Amino acid sequence: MTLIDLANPTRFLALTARLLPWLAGATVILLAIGLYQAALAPDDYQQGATVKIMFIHVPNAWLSMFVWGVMSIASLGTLVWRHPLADVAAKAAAPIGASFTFLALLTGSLWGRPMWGTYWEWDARLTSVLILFLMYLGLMALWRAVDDPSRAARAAAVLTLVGAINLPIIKFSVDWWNTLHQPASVMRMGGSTLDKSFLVPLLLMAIAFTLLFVTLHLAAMRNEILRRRVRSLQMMQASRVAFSSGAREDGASKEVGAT
Amino acid sequence: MTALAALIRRDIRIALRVGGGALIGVLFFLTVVVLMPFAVGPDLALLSRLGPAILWLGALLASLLTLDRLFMADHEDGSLDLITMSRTPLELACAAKALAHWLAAGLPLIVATPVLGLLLNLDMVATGAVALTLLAGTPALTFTGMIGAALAVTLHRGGLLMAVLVLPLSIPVLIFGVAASQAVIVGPMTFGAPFSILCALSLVSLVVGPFAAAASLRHGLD
Amino acid sequence: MTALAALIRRDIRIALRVGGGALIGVLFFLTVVVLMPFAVGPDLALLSRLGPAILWLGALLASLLTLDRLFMADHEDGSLDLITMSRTPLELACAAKALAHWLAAGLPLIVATPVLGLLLNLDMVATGAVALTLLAGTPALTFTGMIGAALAVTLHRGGLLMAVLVLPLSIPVLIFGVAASQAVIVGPMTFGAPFSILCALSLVSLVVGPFAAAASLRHGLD
Amino acid sequence: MMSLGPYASFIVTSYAAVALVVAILIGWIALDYRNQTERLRELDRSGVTRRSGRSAVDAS
Amino acid sequence: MQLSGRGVACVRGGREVFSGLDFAAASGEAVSVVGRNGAGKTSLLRLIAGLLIPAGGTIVLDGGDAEMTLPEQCHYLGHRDALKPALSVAENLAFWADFLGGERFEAAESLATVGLDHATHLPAGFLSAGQRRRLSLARLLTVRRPVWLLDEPTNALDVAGQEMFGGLMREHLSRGGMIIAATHAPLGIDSRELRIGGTA
Amino acid sequence: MQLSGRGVACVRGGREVFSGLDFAAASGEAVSVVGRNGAGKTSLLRLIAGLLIPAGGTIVLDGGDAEMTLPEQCHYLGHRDALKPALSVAENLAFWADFLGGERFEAAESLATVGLDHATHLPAGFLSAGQRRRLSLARLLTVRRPVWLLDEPTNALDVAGQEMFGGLMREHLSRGGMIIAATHAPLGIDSRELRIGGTA
Ligand code: HEM
Ligand SMILES: Nc1ncnc2c1ncn2[C@@H]1O[C@H](COP(=O)(O)OP(=O)(O)OP(=O)(O)O)[C@@H](O)[C@H]1O
Ligand SMILES: Nc1ncnc2c1ncn2[C@@H]1O[C@H](COP(=O)(O)OP(=O)(O)OP(=O)(O)O)[C@@H](O)[C@H]1O
Ligand SMILES: [Mg+2]
Ligand SMILES: [Mg+2]
Repeated sequence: MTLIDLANPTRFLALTARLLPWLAGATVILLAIGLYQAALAPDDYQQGATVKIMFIHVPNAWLSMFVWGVMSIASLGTLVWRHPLADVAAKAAAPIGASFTFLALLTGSLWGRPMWGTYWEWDARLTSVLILFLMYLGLMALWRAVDDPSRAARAAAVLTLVGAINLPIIKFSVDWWNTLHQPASVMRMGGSTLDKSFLVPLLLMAIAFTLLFVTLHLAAMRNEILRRRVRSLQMMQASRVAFSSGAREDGASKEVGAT
Repeated sequence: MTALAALIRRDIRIALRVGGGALIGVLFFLTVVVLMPFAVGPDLALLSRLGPAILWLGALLASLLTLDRLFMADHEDGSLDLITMSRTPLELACAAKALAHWLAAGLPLIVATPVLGLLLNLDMVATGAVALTLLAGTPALTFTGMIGAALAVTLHRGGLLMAVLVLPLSIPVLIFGVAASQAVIVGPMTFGAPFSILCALSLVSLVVGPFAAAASLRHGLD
Repeated sequence: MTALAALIRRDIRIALRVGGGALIGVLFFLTVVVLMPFAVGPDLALLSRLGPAILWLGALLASLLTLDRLFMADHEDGSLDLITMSRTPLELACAAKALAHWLAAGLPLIVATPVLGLLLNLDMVATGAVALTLLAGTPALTFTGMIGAALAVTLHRGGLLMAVLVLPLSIPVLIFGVAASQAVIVGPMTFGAPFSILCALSLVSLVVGPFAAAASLRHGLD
Repeated sequence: MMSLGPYASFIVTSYAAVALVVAILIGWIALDYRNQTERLRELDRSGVTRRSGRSAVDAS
Repeated sequence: MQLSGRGVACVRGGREVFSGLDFAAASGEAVSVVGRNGAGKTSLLRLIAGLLIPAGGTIVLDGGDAEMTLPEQCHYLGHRDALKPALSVAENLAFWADFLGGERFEAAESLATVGLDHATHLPAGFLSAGQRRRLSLARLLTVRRPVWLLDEPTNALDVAGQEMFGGLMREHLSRGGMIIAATHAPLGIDSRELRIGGTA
Repeated sequence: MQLSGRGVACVRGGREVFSGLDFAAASGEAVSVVGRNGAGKTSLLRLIAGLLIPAGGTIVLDGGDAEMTLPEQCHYLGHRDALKPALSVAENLAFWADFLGGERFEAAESLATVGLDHATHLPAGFLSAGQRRRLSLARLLTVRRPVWLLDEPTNALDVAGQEMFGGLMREHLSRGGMIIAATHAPLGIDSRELRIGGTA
């Protein structure tokens, strides 16, 4: 299975049709185990039971950045390699990434209220995540606003790559500026400082959410491919009507669509 | 070199003639500065606290108001076609256009800051600090805004969509610009830290802006 | 009537397609609201005090950013010639264009106010008051801004000059809009007095705006 | 039953919010799939075929 | 119906373009305005359309609809085509039909006449130069106006398009219409010549 | 020097305009691209100028300056004239001369050749349609480029202007230049015909 094989949308549809049920199953199972482990996890001596929010806050926060990373790679695919599925992947990922970012913001501020005494504070970490969210929304707006998909794809790709600069800022904002938010404790140089009883459920949940993303992303990509097929067929239908009225003597408007 | 100099000269000349000259730029900032007290309420202490923010918002506004036509005008009259075809690398041409825009729209603000500072009840040191942050930061506003201007041409879209795409990119510039000026006025932070970040942002945008804009224009050829 | 309805429909359709839909308007205000705390500093009490001012500034911004193309676009593609020649009085056509602009750029803000109010830490009553003042006042912004847009065509000028011409006209609207909202939030003034002045301003601008714009367009024929 | 302490409502709200948003995502994707395949089938019925000559609904 | 100008003078940008110009056109008649570049052909058409104000002289239409001014009875087809790239061909035409009002014809039929029926739903921004010109012509057909003011109307039209347009003009004249056209190329119909600014 | 295209295909707005197009032009040769409205003449010129990316096929210039790409050796004269209304005629021309660079000629002389010497200090916004076109032509004279891509170049030119332009083209060809022109009207010089999209 190579990237070249995947370039054919029809083959991609066939492959994912077989893959998706397994992925969905794995997601559900892992999610169940993760949730169970999370429920069993002890209370933190400092944070009490609110530490349970961590098990969803952190995976969502990671994914909000991960998805933008995926979109950035897809954008390179669009601009550099002109891979036919790249812009489909980028477009399909945006709403999912925006959802995760929204959830990271929401669970973060729900956690912040008991921990910091405020829902929202304009500090570097929170702000940079909010900018990420706004950029997701901007990208989605861009996709919606432009009806020519290839044109929108290239513009969105440039914007995605520019926005990728935000990722290291989010990641390191806690190190560069002293903020309310806690510094990295899982993914840091020199190993995790988190206790095992928290680490295991957290990692399980993180894997489960990643699988969830992969599943949703593949499904959304399928939809996008079908949507483009519909679009090009509709344009073909429109020009066929024109031929029957005898306006054109030759096939001047053959369709060149995504599929 | 002559090509870029010619481009810069032309763009400044058009900006001054069509925009009504550098005076209009200053007048615009004056209006913004006069406007704010009305929006915020006539509280002098609050005003001088908000002073840097107001000046920075003026700068942001001026660049937003004029940037979206940066490439659009050249696209509509066909100049962009010739610029794309020419020997001058598109990245350099984009940078030159942005530079011209900054000279025509950003520089007048900085020159006018001392006068406006008076109106906003800022003392000498604070005014100097604001002017310095503006000098370091407004290029970043122009050079990130340029990306939006290039996307506007590529997408055949303009207006608020552009602003929505560009504003998130300019938020960091605004934060650190205001933070550095505030540091001088109220403390307790040092001026150096946010100011050096501001300079870093400007430098990054000087590189990223032209490349992103040129990429977007090239891929949007039509 | 069909002529005016057609004009309004067309302008809204173009605004939504080119600007990217009403959602973009809301997103724009969201960005502006997010932007302000950066400029002003992260002080929640101050923020909620500035809340109405921020929302009003957002409205002003949105209208400034889109207004300068109101007649310019029609002028450049020749539509304005045909509109001038037509049976529809130019005053009515101007009013219709302004109305369409308000529907596409002003209304989304008002609809989004409740959400934005949350971010700015405004309570229900305050949010309601701001939304009400925006509903009463934003037409005045559009209809006075229209005069600037018409002058921009007449003078073959755009950009900042337009803003300089329009901003002074919108200052009174801004003052009374913010004053009325503040009255609800902090007192001690009554809401009624500034609000009724705001309404009066809107009514006056509804009449003066189209006449001034049409006169300016007629005298600028070329 | 585990005890969630004084901040139970925050914890429950965040879990519920995550569940809700994920459910909305899944629902939207499923609905979108239904819509697209339905439109493809309609196009197929009206006799539009892809250039490869295959049926429009031939999704796999 | 008779359109006539007496001693018309035109000043643009502070410079006199022409002065003391007399002209007349009757129902069913076409006048082709000729002259070298910069002679003032476009300016004359814009004067008639009310888009410029004469520096002297008068232009009147006798026998037209007394309720309407001269510009309201004119179609003006200039270099700029009054099309919005974001709207589809059909939407563009429908807008002008609704906005200009008055007696009108099936938009779809006019599009077919000018050979654009296959492009009805394309955005106008997708059209080629000649297709845009054809869409402008469709406007003249959809809304009936007695006076057509045409500025280099055959520009960008292909040979078939020019023939089609000749037919349209002849039909308009035969219905009692009037055409004032500025051109450098032959118009393709019988017309009286009005020369501005001496021989080229 | 030889410009040649092999199997060139063009897609615009997701629709194929033409495909499998072969063409060639040699030094001193003019090719007139003809075809009905919307056939793809403008698109072909923009493909050669590098302003569109071909959906297939290749376009190469053999024997030109090896250091430069094809677009860098072309002049493109399109419908839009790349003039800034706020700048004077002389400023507009001087800008393009400086920006395009390379071997160049006296700007004042080119303005005289195209008959605009009396308007040197007027803003370009004051020019009539034909005068703007003449100013664009002056750009081709001031900066030397071997390949001229002309899109309906005689549009808006008066009779004298068309003759003048014919002379300029002949001179360009005699110096070993090359002309690809899309036209509906006869070009006024000997040229090979390249038909796109069947007979009109
Ligand atoms: C709206 C508010 C918040 C936002 C936007 C936010 C955002 C983020 C992000 C983006 C990460 C991933 C960072 C990385 O991988 O390095 C993260 C991790 C984390 N957050 Fe938050 N957060 C918020 C509030 C909170 C609160 C209130 C707490 C707890 C007091 C918290 C605790 C954590 C923890 C423990 C991690 C894991 C850090 C690690 O181990 O690397 N967050 N958050
Ligand atoms: N910007 C665009 N986007 C999408 N499609 C376009 C665009 N411009 C032109 N087209 C389409 O491409 C085809 C060819 O257009 P082109 O402008 O090359 O034609 P042309 O031969 O120059 O016609 P004309 O004689 O009218 O100038 C047309 O069918 C047109 O609809
Ligand atoms: N907007 C303007 N402002 C000032 N002067 C103008 C303007 N437009 C045209 N002129 C001047 O008026 C004169 C007549 O211009 P006009 O456009 O009427 O010429 P024309 O006969 O249509 O020429 P062409 O054959 O080139 O179209 C020209 O000398 C021109 O310089
Ligand atoms: Mg003319
Ligand atoms: Mg063409």
